[in-house]
Amino acid sequence: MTAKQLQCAIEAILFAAGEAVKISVMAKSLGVSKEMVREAVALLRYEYDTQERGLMIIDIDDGYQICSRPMYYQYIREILGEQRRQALSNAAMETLAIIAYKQPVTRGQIEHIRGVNSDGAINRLLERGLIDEAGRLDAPGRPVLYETTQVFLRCFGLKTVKDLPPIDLKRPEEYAKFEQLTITEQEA
Amino acid sequence: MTAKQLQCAIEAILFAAGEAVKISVMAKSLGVSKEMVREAVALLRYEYDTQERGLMIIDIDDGYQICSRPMYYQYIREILGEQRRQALSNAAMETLAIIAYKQPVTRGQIEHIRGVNSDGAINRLLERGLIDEAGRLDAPGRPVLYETTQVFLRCFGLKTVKDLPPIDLKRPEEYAKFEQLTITEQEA
Amino acid sequence: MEKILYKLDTFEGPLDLLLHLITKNKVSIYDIPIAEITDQYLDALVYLDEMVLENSSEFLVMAAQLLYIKSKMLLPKPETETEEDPREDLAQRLAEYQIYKKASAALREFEFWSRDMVFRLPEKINFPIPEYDRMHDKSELVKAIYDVIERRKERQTSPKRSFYGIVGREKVSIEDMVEKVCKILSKRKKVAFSDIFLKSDSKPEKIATFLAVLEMIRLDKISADYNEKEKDFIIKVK
Repeated sequence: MTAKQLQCAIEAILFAAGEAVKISVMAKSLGVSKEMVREAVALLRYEYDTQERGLMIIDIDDGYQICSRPMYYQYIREILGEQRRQALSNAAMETLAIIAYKQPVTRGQIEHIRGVNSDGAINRLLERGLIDEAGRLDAPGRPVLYETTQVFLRCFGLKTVKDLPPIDLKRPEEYAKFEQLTITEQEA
Repeated sequence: MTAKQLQCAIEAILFAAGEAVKISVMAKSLGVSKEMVREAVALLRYEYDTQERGLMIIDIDDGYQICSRPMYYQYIREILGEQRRQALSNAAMETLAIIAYKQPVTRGQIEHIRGVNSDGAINRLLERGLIDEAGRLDAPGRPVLYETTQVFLRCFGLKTVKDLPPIDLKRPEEYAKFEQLTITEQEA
Repeated sequence: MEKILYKLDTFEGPLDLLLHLITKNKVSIYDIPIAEITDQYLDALVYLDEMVLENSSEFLVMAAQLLYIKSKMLLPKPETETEEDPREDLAQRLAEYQIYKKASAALREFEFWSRDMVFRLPEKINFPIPEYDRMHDKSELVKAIYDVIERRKERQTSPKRSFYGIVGREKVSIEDMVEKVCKILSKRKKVAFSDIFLKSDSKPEKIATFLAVLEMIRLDKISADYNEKEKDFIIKVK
């Protein structure tokens, strides 16, 4: 297979898949190395981008997905009559953040962190395909675990969940400060 | 818009639509004549064909549709087959169980019972031959009914659906609730 | 004290309201002036512009928790024991909540990253995918059905839903309930806490009554002492 054929085969695969396809899966089926897949995609992407083609390739989860180029959205929108996505409510966004950073996580854990019932928010995120069930926790009641999906990654432009904006989850300084405070108070 | 941009915009539109788009519809949305759309598509198609690109444009009903090029089918087949060959997800297993015990049942009824959109799960089960269509319900919209298949019986080691383990033995209360739930819904 | 009108639905929950008060008072999560913050928290609930019932039970639970911490801090500490700060659990919950609130704001920035991109569904392929060929035990089907039923139960018994089903969006003002409690106490010198509740018809009324009693205790108009024999709080006029 020539380099050009490899590019075209990948183009066909990404088009037909309609979801992200892993580099390793493509390499195996095409009988080439992962590095060759990466190179072919890089060339294809370069061609798409320099010519401002209708298509675009994004990275997702060690794989690639094809989508339409934003600059043509106005025409697509008119034809498909697409409604623009509505912004998530604060409740839904908070819930999504907890799931994204803490996954997999149960409904109960989410509620404990937020301090309020989160059923509505969770259902909304499920409906939008941003989260999905990820089995059950091996604990009494076997509660459902939730995790984020590929749809979440591509909506938020993340390659993997490791790309989430960094937040300091532990904040050891603050905890240390707290311990100090308690001591002082007891002395006083 | 340059001739090249017109081509790219059409490429984006055809990609996003995923089905045939009429020439007249594209002409209107892009603000050009039908002739210009035809010319742009001819050029785009020429490029696709001479380079043996992964994509192909076919004529349908005074319109065009984009699809993957047949010469790459073997790879698509292998990869999509691989991606869709996985064991049943929790969602698919729940959907299958509902169909098994409540057959024949509609998409809407399944969704109502599970409380989440179940289209993806139903499609997977159809693809893998575990369920099949069983006529239509004599109700508004005439929704499709689903039932389990021979493949299903084989995979679960059952001779007939009458061999399904009874649910009411262990938890009669909950089974009654499950029964009620479907009945109420059919009444509604 | 100035009257501040709060809309409960501008806060995501009791922790959110508390964080707001903490920020407003420029104090540390780890050293909350509990008496002050509790008062402000109760004020926020009492002077609610509009009682939003959706999460009101959680707001009340927090009110009770704050009062509990406050009372614990008033008790003399045993000298020998190095007792935990009663505020510690709350501080940690607030710290954790604050982290995710920040994370949520960070994610918000990316929310529409792919707004103008269209992803398509998998192409319909015109070749058969191999039939499913894994073997499963039939008990997996039963388990799946129970999972569905359980989840349904969770959904149906969630406080929010059951609340809406029963009470709709009825509004009860706390002032009215303060008046009601005063009226009851004008006839009898003391009354059992649960008796006051028996006279409330609906959930919103019960909630408002509860807040009214809290408010009256706070303003030192009444006292509530636990009676071991009756296993109830006895409310008396001061």
